[in-house]
Order: sequence, then C-alpha cells, then structure tokens
Amino acid sequence: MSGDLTTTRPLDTLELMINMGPQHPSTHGVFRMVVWVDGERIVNMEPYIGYLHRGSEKLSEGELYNQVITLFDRLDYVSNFNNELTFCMAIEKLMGVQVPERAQYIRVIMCELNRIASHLLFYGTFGLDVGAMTPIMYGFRDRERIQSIFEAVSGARLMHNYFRVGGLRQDVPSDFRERMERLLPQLEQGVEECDQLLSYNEVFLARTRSIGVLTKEEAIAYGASGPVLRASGVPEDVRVSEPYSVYDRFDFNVPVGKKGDCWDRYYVRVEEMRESLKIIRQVLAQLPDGPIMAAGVRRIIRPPRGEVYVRTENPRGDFGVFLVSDGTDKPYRVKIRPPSFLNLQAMQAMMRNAYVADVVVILGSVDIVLGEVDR
Amino acid sequence: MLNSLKGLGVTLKTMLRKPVTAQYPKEHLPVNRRYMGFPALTWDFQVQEPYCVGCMVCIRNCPTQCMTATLKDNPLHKEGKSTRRKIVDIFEVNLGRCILCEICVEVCNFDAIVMSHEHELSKYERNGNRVDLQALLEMGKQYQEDTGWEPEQAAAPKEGVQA
Amino acid sequence: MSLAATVLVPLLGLLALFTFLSAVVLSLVWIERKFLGRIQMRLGPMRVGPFGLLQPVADAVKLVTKEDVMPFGANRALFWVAPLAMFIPAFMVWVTIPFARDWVIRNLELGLFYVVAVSVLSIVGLVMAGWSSANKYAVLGALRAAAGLISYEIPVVMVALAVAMLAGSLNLVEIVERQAPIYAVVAPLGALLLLFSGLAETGRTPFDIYHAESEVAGGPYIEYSGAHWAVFYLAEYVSTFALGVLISLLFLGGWRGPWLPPVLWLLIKAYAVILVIFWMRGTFPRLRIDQLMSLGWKVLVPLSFANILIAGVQLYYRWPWWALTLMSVALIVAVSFEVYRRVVLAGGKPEVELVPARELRRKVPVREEFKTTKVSSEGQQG
Amino acid sequence: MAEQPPRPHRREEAPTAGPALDERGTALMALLADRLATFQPQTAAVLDEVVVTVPRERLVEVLELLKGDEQLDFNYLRCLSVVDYKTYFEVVYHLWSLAKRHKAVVKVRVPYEDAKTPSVIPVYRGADWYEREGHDLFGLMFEGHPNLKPLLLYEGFDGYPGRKSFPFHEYNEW
Repeated sequence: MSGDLTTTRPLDTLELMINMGPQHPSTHGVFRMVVWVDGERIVNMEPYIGYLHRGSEKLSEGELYNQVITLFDRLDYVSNFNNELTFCMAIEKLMGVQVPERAQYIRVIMCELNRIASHLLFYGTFGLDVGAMTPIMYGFRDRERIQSIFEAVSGARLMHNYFRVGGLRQDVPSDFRERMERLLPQLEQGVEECDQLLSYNEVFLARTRSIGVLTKEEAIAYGASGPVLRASGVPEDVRVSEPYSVYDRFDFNVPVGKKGDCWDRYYVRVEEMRESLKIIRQVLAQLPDGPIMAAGVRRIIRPPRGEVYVRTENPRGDFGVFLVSDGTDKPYRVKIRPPSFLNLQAMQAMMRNAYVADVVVILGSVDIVLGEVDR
Repeated sequence: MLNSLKGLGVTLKTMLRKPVTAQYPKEHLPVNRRYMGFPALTWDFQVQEPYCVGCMVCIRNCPTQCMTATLKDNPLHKEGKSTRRKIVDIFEVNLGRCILCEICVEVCNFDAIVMSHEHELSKYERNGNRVDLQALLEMGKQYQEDTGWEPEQAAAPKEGVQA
Repeated sequence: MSLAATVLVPLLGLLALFTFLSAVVLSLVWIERKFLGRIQMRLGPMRVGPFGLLQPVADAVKLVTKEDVMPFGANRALFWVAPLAMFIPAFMVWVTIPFARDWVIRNLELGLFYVVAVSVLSIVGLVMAGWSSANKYAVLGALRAAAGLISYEIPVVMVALAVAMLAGSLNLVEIVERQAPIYAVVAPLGALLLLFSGLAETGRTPFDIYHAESEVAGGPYIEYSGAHWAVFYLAEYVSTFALGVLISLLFLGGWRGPWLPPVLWLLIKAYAVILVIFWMRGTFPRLRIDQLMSLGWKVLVPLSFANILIAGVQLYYRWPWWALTLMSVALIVAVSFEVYRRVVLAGGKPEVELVPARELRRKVPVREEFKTTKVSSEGQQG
Repeated sequence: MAEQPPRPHRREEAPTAGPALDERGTALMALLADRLATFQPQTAAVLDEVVVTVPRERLVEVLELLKGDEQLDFNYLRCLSVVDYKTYFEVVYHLWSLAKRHKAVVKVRVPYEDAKTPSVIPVYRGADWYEREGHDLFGLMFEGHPNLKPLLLYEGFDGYPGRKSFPFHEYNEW
C-alpha cells in the first residue's frame, strides 16, 4: 500500500459554479442566482436582478397622475390594490384630500383580500419549492374565488386600476355584501385546509425549520420588512406602527416568528391570512354608506409643489412611494421602495450552511415578485 | 408522523369532492357585469350612428397610446337627424397594446366608448389585433345587446371637452 | 422441440412481457395524471379519448416524433446508451417475477435475490446520463441518484432477507405460497421499510431528489428529449410497477385471493400499492439530499437490521406470528415518536407568536417620547 | 336590467393643505436640531416629516449619530432615493426608528459636475442595492461602496437613464 492512500489529506475537490436562472423552474420569475457549490453545500451565492426592469419610475415621469396608477398595478403584480393604494395615498397626502369613509373601508377590504390572495400564491409556490405539488392547486382554488370578487368590483382580475386619487373609480356592486358573506367561510375553510396539508408535515418541517435563519439584527440592518422582518422577531407592521387609511380602527394580531427561519416566514404568512380575514369581517360590519369620491378632485390632478413619502404594508412588506411634484400634471420623480428588493438583498445573509435544495426554499420563503424588484 | 397522515387525509378528502376546474373552451365561466374586456365603441340606435364624435379625449389620456381617431362633418347633422355636428371618421385601436385600464371610458364625455366583454382575441399576426371603427362598433353593439347598456351622461349637461 | 422450449418460448414470453409492461406504463401514466388531478381538484386529462384515456398514447406519439437533441459537448456514445442502460435492468427484473403460480418466464430459485440485485443496476444508466449530458444540473442529479440508490439498496436487501427467513425460501412463488397470514400483517415494519426504500430507489416523492424539478430541474434527464427521454420515463414507471408488484408478492400475498383469477388479484394489489405511492406524491414535499441520507443510514438501515433480528427471534423461539406483529408495531411506534421528537420539536415547538395590534399600538406612548430623561427602550429591541 | 356602475361625480374645488407636523414631530425637529448642531444642518418640516439637509462630506457621521443616539435611534433605512434636479442631485434618506416609531428625512445635495457622495453601507447595510441602483440609473458615485456594479441595467449600458437629460426619444438600443 502506498502511503498516499492512508493519509488524511482532504480531497481536492472543485467548486462548481451553477447558474440558477433566469430560466430555472423555481426562481419565481426572471431572476438569476450564481451559486458556487462544494458538493451540495453552498459556498457563495450572488443574485442578479434587472431582467424585468421596465423603468417604471422613469415612465411615471412622463405620464399623467391617473395613468401612473396603471403602472403601479404592474409593479407587484399579485398585490395590485396595495400598490395602487400607496400611490393614491401619496398624492392625497400631498394635496390634503380627505377620502370619504366608505371609500376608505372598501379600500381596506380590497387590500386585505389582496393580501390573502398574495399569500395564497406564496403558499402554493412555496409548496412547489419544497417539492409538494398539491398546495399550489389549493392556493389557487381560493385565490380564484378572491379574484372573482375583484372582477365583480373592479372589472379586472389582476390589473384593476380601481383606486383613484380621492376615492374609488366606482362603488362596489349591490350584491357585494352577499358575495363577501359567501366568500369568507370558504376562505376560512380553505386556509385551514392549506394549513393542515402542509404546515406541520414532518417532511416539510425538516425542510424548512432552522433553514435560512435571518437574525433580528440582520433583518433590521438589511432593511427587510413585512413577513420576513416579522418572522425574525420584530413586531413591525405599518398597519400598526404608522396606521394609514382606517387601519387603526380594527383589532387584529401581528404574527411574530421566533427563529427567523423559513418555517417562521411561511407560518407568519399563514397566520396573516387568518388575521386579514378577521379584519375583513370587521370592515364589513362597519362599512358605512356615503360617497366614494372626495369632492374637489379634478380629472387632471395637479398636486402642489412638494415632496411626500408614504408607506403602507404590502403583502411582501413595507411598500413606499417617494413622490416629488413640481406642480404640473405629471410627477417630477417617483421613487418606489419595493419590499421584495430589500428582502431579496437580505437573502445572501440567509445562505449560511445551506444546501442547493435550500437555496430554492429560502428564495421561496422570501417570496419575491420580480416585477417589483426590478420595477 | 401523525401530521403527515393528516395531510394524506386532506388530499383524500378533496379527492372525493367535486373538481373546481372548468373545461375551458367547451365551458365558459360567466364574466361579471363590470368585466373590462377590450374597449369598444357604442352605437346610437336612435339616430343610427356612433356616439363617438372623435374628440380625442380618450386618445390623449391613454397610457399606452394604443388608439388613433379622426373626425369628419356629420352628414346626418346636415340633414337635421342628429345633434352631433362632428362624427368619428376613423378609429383604430391596437388591442395588443391596450392594457384594459378603463381610463378612456372614464374620460369620455359622450359615453361613446365602453369596456366590452370581449376578451378572446388571439390572432396569427402580430398586428392582427388592430381593429378599425367597424369592428369596434360591432363589439360595442354586441356588448350593448348582451348587457342592455344605456347611456348615462347623454342626458346630463355636457362638460366642455377637456384633456 | 428442445430448441423451441429453450429459446422460442422464453423469447415469446419476453415479447409478451414487453407488450404487457408497455400497456401497464400507459395505464399508470393515465392513472397518475387522473389521480393527481382529483387530489388537486382538477379533472386531469379529458380531451384525448373518453376521460382522456388516450392521453398517454398521444403523449407517446408526441415524444417519439419529437426531435432528439443532444447538447453540444455531450459525450455522444454515453449519451445515447444511457437510456438503454437504465431501461434494460428495469426490464430484466421481470424475467423472474411471477404473475401467478405458473405465469412466470423463468422461476429462479434465487428469484428474490435476482430481483434485488438487478434492479439496482439502473443506477449505471442514470450516472451515465448525468455525466454525459455536459450539464451541471445533470451531474448533480446523477450524483444524488448514485448516493441515494446505493444507500437505499441496503434496507431493501435486508427486508428481502427477513422475508426469505420467514418463508424459508428465495423463490418468489414459494414466498407467496407460504404466506399465512400475509406478511404485511406478520411484519408490517418490513412492508413499510420496503415501501419507503423502494420509493427512494425509484425516485418517487418524497424521495424524488435526483430529478427534483424545483432544484436540479430534472437532474440526469435534463438534456434528454423525445424518444430517449421516453425510454427513461418508461424505465421509471416499469420500476415503480415492479415495486408495486414486489410489495404485493412479498407482503400482500401475491396472487392469492378469493373469487377472482390470480393474475387479477396480483394486478389489483400492485395497482393499490401504486395508488398509495401516487397519493403520497400528491401530498408530501421532498426531502433534502442530506436528510435522505441520514434517513437511510440512521433510520432505515438500523430498522431493517432490527427487522431481521425480531424475525430471527420469532423464528428461533417458535413464537406465534402475532408476536412478530407486536414487535414490529412497537418498533414503528417508537421510531415514529423519535422522528417526531427530533424533527417537529427540534429547537422548540414550531409556532409563531400572535401579538395583538392593540398591544403594539400602546407600546410607544406618544407624549413621553422626547423627554430629556433617558427613554427606556422597551420597544421591540428588548 | 343589469346594474349600471355609478360614475364618480367630480366638482372643482380647491384642495385643502396636506398634513402638518404633530406634537411629536415638532419635538423631534427640535431634538434633531440640537443633536446635529455641529453639522450646521438645515432643518425644515415637509408635510408631517422632518427634513434635515446636511453637507455630503459629513453624511456618514450624521447617520451614525442618528443611528447611535439613544433617543433618536434611527435604526432602519426605509428608502434611499436619488432625485435629479437638473443642476444638482439630491440623495434622500428616509429613516425610521423601529423602537421609537418616528421618522426623519436626511438629504444631501450633490452637484452635477462632481457626482460623488459617500456610501452609507457602514451604517445601513441595506443601502447596498439602493446605491448600486443610484449609480446605475443616475451615474452617482457612492464612494466606498464595495461592489458598484450595474444592478438593473446590463453591463456596458451607455448613459444614465434615470437622469432628466437622458435622450429617450433619440435613444436606439438595438
């Protein structure tokens, strides 16, 4: 026997560079990660974005304010109402427009429904990421019901263009309340079913617990927000910490994770769906009558010269709009603060000791929407 | 292991339920009343002419610049049959470019444009879904028939054409 | 006469077998799609033929007429040979598998041994495919497949050994004949072990790591298309069916059953097992490679040894058969509990805290914020 | 007949003024002016936010102070925006305190000719991609940034499309 065979010299292995995306099945859009792996273990990961860069911020500078709302629909294309709300609120704040109560309440219903729809989509795709193929169908079943309500209210299933500066485009249809009353028990049951199918499955727990841990300090330093931040143990919710619209009138819980791992990020969202349902019930109970459009908003909006920053709680986190107006009918500068952008940035910190399979799970648990990341 | 068995139970339970999907081309789910399909022009059945006078408000307000229009003198006005002095001559929409935002409907002062329920418009050519006035009016008539559409602003005093 | 007996009859048998297996694969594809569809509240294939019955045929025609693409830089010879190298072992297994007492091409005395030994050969094809594709995902997938299949072969062998001990034979026909009551009742642990390790060997959820489409995007098959991909697919389904039949033979009493003809009984049992496999596919997420390895080496291998041990104890002391059942069940419960403790309760109970918004709103008093005295940071930072 | 969606009725009326600083905001403004006295900031109230403009050379110091101060405790960078005012850039930092729940805006002005500003990554790790984006779209150099590669545009893109002067109509990519 030669001595070479018995020495304990470490094997000379090469690091393999894998290009995950932009056409990988589980990158949630056109997103590319370059992953260096040693066997199955991740050594380094570098995200590349920009494949979906449409220049929404720059485009907004050439559009009328009402037209910009259509652009905001297309940022985070699974939580459109929330985006619209943020932009409308920015202009309303700048102009000092008081939105009528009824409009505010309907806005809250729509936003919360959209939050559930978005989280259901997350639930499905996260299931796919960990290798279960049924959750997406369950998620889509209930999302479909919500979208049918959206269609009845706004006329579109995805790109609603429903909120206006000062209110809404039109009132909800007359059978809205009955439809909601039919929808809510279905949704409650659907969420329970989703929860039972996946949340505590042993294989699922093994795949997501203690994977991709983002500590509290890191989450804050990276500017993570929304479920990612809350899963790391920071009870920060814009609806509570800086209440906008009429959110301060409702009673709900803010789910907060304990470890900041993938399971926490997943389950925070499941709980948020339940809380959103709670909010919707309260809103429906309180929904007042009245106008849906503020008086005094012209067709062509010319906010006064100035600048404003408004943030709201999107399904993905803290969505902000920084709007600079020069007094004309077009915005001078619109800066969008997309929550996924920063959550995605924090992903590098979650990659410690991860395996190739975990990259996919971690990316899924961050729940990015590339339309918003790249803008 | 119990939770996994619970998951198996959930899938088994749903298996025994009715499927929620519909067989699409055979079976169309009904669209809601407000459904925003592609824009269409409405037809004034009383005077037998389009409501549209070609004032270009919608065109100037369109976020994607997907429409063009020109107007002409209305021959029916000369005959005294119509109150519209001008009438649309050419109206073209590139439906492939339209983003279904309903801004055109909102800004229209004459109830001339509606979001029809038309949404299946696949064509073999890239420019195949440019539609002209005739096709738009057809779509509009179909929509008016299907939904019993009635003008709502026609009775109200007209605001000045403003962009 | 002798020539006909030694060559022609087995050849005809093989041909019949091939046709039969192809039909089985087509039926499995249809059943899988329909069954998964129903689990997911869909209809499954509906267009081609009544209830989409001809869908697998349409798929097959499509695959055969599809262009075969070989990536630039691939090793040509290995790339084209790999599908066959995977399919042939999967097919060879069937030479000795009996469908009824006399319905077998060659009833080998070492039948069980042969089945176990040959079935694992398909790994060669997978590794060849992965390596020759000149694709990093394919290499990763092939390595995963190699690791997984080799580790899970041990529990399969050990379970087969325990069954052979109970039956006193390696002949599959005799194993079936000697089951009284069926071994699934006598040795439930063995049945579960065979099911799980068989799933891992055939690459089915929750152990489908080597072609995990969300991670390695198809693994060794990533570069294959058309007929070559179809051969892989065929091999995979043939292996799955073999697993179903093997479990029925070893643990469910094979072709034995009242009223119906024996072949039908075997098929019913095999399809039932396969439905369970599809059901699991519709429910479970996928394990990670290291978890698969530790499950294999730390749980299934020791358990399979324990299975042999309890079978030996039962045989040595000539205890009645239910003694083995009790021991098996006790082991299953103990291991399940241990898995629960390790996986579910690891690092605390899995739960999130619900903080009432009312409480959060109260946390920062509005007026006292900017006093000159030091503000206690009892916010979130605590 | 199917129900007709009502249209919003719009009448012209002068808009009222936007929200103003509340009590806390005023207190915060005074506190900020006090703490940042050595940096000679320009403090102003814009709507309900306190805006502090500081010289860009001392930006990192200011942010460190704001983050480290016991009472201010601005530990969360909400948003970093670059605004092109044709003769100068304004880099706007929206800060937020997670514990104290108050907000402030820090601004620096960067002249066009000398488009450089210090990177704030040492203070706020999350500024990384914001700054890359700012460099990408506005051509602003964030000095000290470890990895100022293009983020949204591709490598080798010519020009800065975020700037007002970018010739969009004359620009032909292909």
